[in-house]
Amino acid sequence: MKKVVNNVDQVVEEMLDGIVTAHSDSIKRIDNTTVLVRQDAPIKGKVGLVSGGGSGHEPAHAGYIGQGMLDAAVVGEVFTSPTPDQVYEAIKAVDSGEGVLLIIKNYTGDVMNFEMAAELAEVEGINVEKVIVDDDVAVEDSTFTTGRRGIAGTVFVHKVAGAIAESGASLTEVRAAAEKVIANVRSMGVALSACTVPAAGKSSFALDDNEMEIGIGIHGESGIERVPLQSADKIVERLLNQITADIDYQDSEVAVMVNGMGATPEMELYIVYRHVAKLLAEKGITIYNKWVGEYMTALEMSGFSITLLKVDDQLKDGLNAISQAKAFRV
Amino acid sequence: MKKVVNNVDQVVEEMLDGIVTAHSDSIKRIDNTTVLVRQDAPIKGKVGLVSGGGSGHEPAHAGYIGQGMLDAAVVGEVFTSPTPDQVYEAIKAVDSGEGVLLIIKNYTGDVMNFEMAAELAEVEGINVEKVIVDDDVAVEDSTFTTGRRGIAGTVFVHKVAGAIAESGASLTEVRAAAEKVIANVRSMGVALSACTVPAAGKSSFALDDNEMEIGIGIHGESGIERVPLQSADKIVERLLNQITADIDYQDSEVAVMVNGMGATPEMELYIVYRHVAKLLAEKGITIYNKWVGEYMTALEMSGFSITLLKVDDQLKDGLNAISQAKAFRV
Amino acid sequence: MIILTVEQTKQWMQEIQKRMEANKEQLTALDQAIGDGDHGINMARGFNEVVNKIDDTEYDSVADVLKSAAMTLTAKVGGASGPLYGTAFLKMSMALQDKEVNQQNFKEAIDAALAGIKMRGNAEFGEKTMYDVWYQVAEFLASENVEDWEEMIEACQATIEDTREMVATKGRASYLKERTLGHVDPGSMSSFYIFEALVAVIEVGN
Amino acid sequence: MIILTVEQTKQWMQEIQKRMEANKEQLTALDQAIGDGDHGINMARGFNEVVNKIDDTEYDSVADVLKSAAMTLTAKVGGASGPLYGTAFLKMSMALQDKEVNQQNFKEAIDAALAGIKMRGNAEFGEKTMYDVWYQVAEFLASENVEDWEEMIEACQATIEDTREMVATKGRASYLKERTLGHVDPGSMSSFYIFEALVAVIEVGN
Ligand SMILES: Nc1ncnc2c1ncn2[C@@H]1O[C@H](COP(=O)(O)OP(=O)(O)O)[C@@H](O)[C@H]1O
Ligand SMILES: Nc1ncnc2c1ncn2[C@@H]1O[C@H](COP(=O)(O)OP(=O)(O)O)[C@@H](O)[C@H]1O
Ligand SMILES: [Mg+2]
Ligand SMILES: [Mg+2]
Ligand SMILES: [Mg+2]
Ligand SMILES: [Mg+2]
Repeated sequence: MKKVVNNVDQVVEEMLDGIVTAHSDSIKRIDNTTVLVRQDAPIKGKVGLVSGGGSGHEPAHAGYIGQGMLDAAVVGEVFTSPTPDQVYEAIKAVDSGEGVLLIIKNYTGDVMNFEMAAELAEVEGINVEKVIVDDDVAVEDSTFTTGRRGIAGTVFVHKVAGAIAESGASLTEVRAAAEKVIANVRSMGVALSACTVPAAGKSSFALDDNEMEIGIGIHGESGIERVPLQSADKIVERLLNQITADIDYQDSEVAVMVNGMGATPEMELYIVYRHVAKLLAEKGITIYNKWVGEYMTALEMSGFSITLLKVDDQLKDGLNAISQAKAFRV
Repeated sequence: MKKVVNNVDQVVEEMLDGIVTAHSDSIKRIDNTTVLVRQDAPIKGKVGLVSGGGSGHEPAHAGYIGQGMLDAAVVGEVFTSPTPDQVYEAIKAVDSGEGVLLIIKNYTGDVMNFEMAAELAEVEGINVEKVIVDDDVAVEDSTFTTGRRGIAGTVFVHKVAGAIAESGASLTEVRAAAEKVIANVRSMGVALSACTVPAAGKSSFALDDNEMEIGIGIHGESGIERVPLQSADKIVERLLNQITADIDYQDSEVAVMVNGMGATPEMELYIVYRHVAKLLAEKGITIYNKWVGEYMTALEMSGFSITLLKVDDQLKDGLNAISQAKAFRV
Repeated sequence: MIILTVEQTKQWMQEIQKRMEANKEQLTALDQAIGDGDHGINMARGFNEVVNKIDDTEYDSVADVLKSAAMTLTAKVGGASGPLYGTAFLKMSMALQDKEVNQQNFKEAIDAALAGIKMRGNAEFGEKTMYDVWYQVAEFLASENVEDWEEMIEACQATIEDTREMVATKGRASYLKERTLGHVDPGSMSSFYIFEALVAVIEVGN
Repeated sequence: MIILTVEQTKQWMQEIQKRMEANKEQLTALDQAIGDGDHGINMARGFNEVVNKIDDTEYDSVADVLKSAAMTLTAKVGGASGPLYGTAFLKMSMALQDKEVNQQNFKEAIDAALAGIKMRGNAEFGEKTMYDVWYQVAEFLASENVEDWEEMIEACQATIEDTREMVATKGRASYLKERTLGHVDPGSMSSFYIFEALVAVIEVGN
């Protein structure tokens, strides 16, 4: 394991310190917590938006704090959901009386910890609602299992819910907008190499030079299938077919995200985007807007994910609204 | 070598295709060239700014095209300077009659190819000036050698020269501003692992688990020294000491850039920034503004560089001016 | 007969901590195989914090020690295992409120913990989670062999081995489906250490 | 005596192309050791383009073939070697304008190329660049052994070996300073192939 770190047990603490030192104009840290909030939180008359999860996904989630997106990001240990008390601190810090929406990715740990926090907040009389993002079509959707994971599509939920909240909408309206994004967003990813949790010291799995993992999450885990490495175009085809098989995108407009997992050069992300655009055109799907870059990573994993969000006028407005979040300037 | 590519000889072509497909609203490609220019170029009354170099440094250089920064980026093969005819096409495409400034990084190849292009343009009566960025303090500055390399500090040259050009200044003024940045910017980098030129198929060098290369450039080359891997804080100290030994930053204000080389997680860049901020405070140097992220990469190299730009009022204004470049929104 | 005193409960936590620290890499490796590779780190961090907390504190009852452990685990572990173990120890604490810890009360406490894990995690027996081990312990305490706690350990050990043959359907491992076959569930393993530690301190048989 | 016809000049380019393609990996490996690992790729790309270009074209003179090669190299290679080789062949072409290629004229053409490389790259003999090999060739052509071109090849080979013992002070390799010791200069190696190819087609001695 080669990392630019001091002490593997202090990486999150030192990262938070670095973020707050760098961005003290826009972000503050709640004392004795791992919660980062907008410098001007709580914002009067606005529903508060809280997201978060384990760290290692940077720029998620702190990079999405800012006008037009999140009010708070709760930061856990590397790939480990934050604890209920931390989430609770975030809720308290961003509630202006209009209530708080929790944006949760569908992982057992995230769901349980955020729900426990919501229970604590309700006891204090804070109006809390939650949405659970589960955009990963690699995983089967079933009521008997944990269900789909939440991955890069979450960023679109932050964006649209953030825009609606900024417009002064009610908690119910913000939640409904977030749910609409969730209903219309699908993603799938691939890894060419694994990553190493600093405190673990070695990577989760090893891939041969001619192998890749299809259907990976964002925690450095293996995917659903290990297959021979293919050309960029073939991989894109595989992912896109599985995504478009899931909901009907026919004749619709989509926002596209090609998201690097951490170590994939931007050059390759554009080679991917090129073929995404070509295949979507063939399928009669129109690209309304696109993002190519690193938005939801797994440390230094190499690989990428593709996300498609089917947009209507409300979602378009949400995507187009101003955002001051440093990882998602619009 | 594991890469998301189709054909190693087509990576630049396909990347350009992807970039233009994604950003056709703001960027266009000159037919049959590897030149990307602002959609609205040439801009009447404005000095044209051309930069470029080999590819593999993404988001450099195409990511810096946009209002307030570059008018054109000339893209070479991976780590190979573009040819004179391509640079010449860029010059012609952005000249509105006010002349064109070439921003060149100090590499033998870049300098020769851009100079040959300037000669061609002069024959056509286009007013061309050039500046040569050489911010890398790892390399000895000597008139008998090639001199220092140009690395991440180049981005600040793009930004300030871009702002001055946007303000309607003359070619002489824009050039002078660029020279001022160059006189005041210093950088140094480190690598924890090498990268692989797609067509070469294997990486340039191999580092053991406990080794790093100090003083690397941005082309995947070895650095000036191979030393045992150290803690983040120690590495920062080493780089910063060499930078601050080079020009007198005492009691001055600086813009800081912590630049990832491609595969280093943002988490680690913030751990680096944390210590940079601490050491600068100890040295009595004030941070005026900062950028933490990937700005000038070497494919999937892991490592980072630190850049300090000593700012005065003119440079501050230049940094603060609006930029619509997608990799450097201000 | 009292089988667990305040002092023994503190020792239980210390014994757990020792095991989590000693087996941190093993637990992490198990989680790397079918999860995200943090389970050993999470458990070691959590029980180190528990021990720090209870070392410095005076307690009047076993329930209070367990409550302290529960709060600490909930606040320091995170992930899936944090809320699950936090809930388990909290439910035990609640069941033992104002009671001495005899065999019967302890059985009821474990039943409560088991119900708590189920309530939080929604898992059934045989889904390749820590629930399997807690279920096994509850079964044992309801059986006739309840004097021979070594047998409980053996039953837990067998359950751990059983998880190897299961396809995970809950938690992060469930994404891997058939690829979880052949791997022991990390949470079951850490639960095993919890009960191995218990047997090391509890007053049994006599 | 004419030592190089239009046809032979075309063959020269083809022979260079074969060598660059065959030694692409070697040149790239040399450049990986002390540069950025693209020299073989650059040379193969460049001379493939040269051959494509001249195969399809009718030429009246050697100067025209060389000019075509020069333009193509300048436009297709890039990096440091593109302008340098482009300039070298362009200067040769200019020196041979309206002339037949006899020994004397060829010597003057190489002198012009050498001066061109120096003008562009600013290198002196002994700085561990391609200049060293061209310098050696110019020296040979000025010597008395000029009938025995095998000797020129040997001299070039010796020069390549000499670059191994040099510290680079020009080009990208110069950043590595002492670390360039023990490595052959990639540009010297590709220049060697250019002259090896020449000797394979040129009319010598008689
Ligand atoms: N729904 C659930 N019910 C019971 N136990 C679960 C459930 N989900 C996960 N677990 C247990 O949690 C363990 C993983 O814990 P840990 O690695 O700390 O959390 P995470 O999966 O969030 O990284 C699994 O091995 C499993 O035993
Ligand atoms: N200033 C110079 N003068 C003469 N030859 C040079 C000079 N700089 C570099 N070279 C030659 O160019 C070769 C490198 O070419 P190449 O790898 O294609 O370009 P780059 O260094 O731009 O990647 C070196 O091995 C050296 O022989
Ligand atoms: Mg986890
Ligand atoms: Mg090069
Ligand atoms: Mg885990
Ligand atoms: Mg090279």
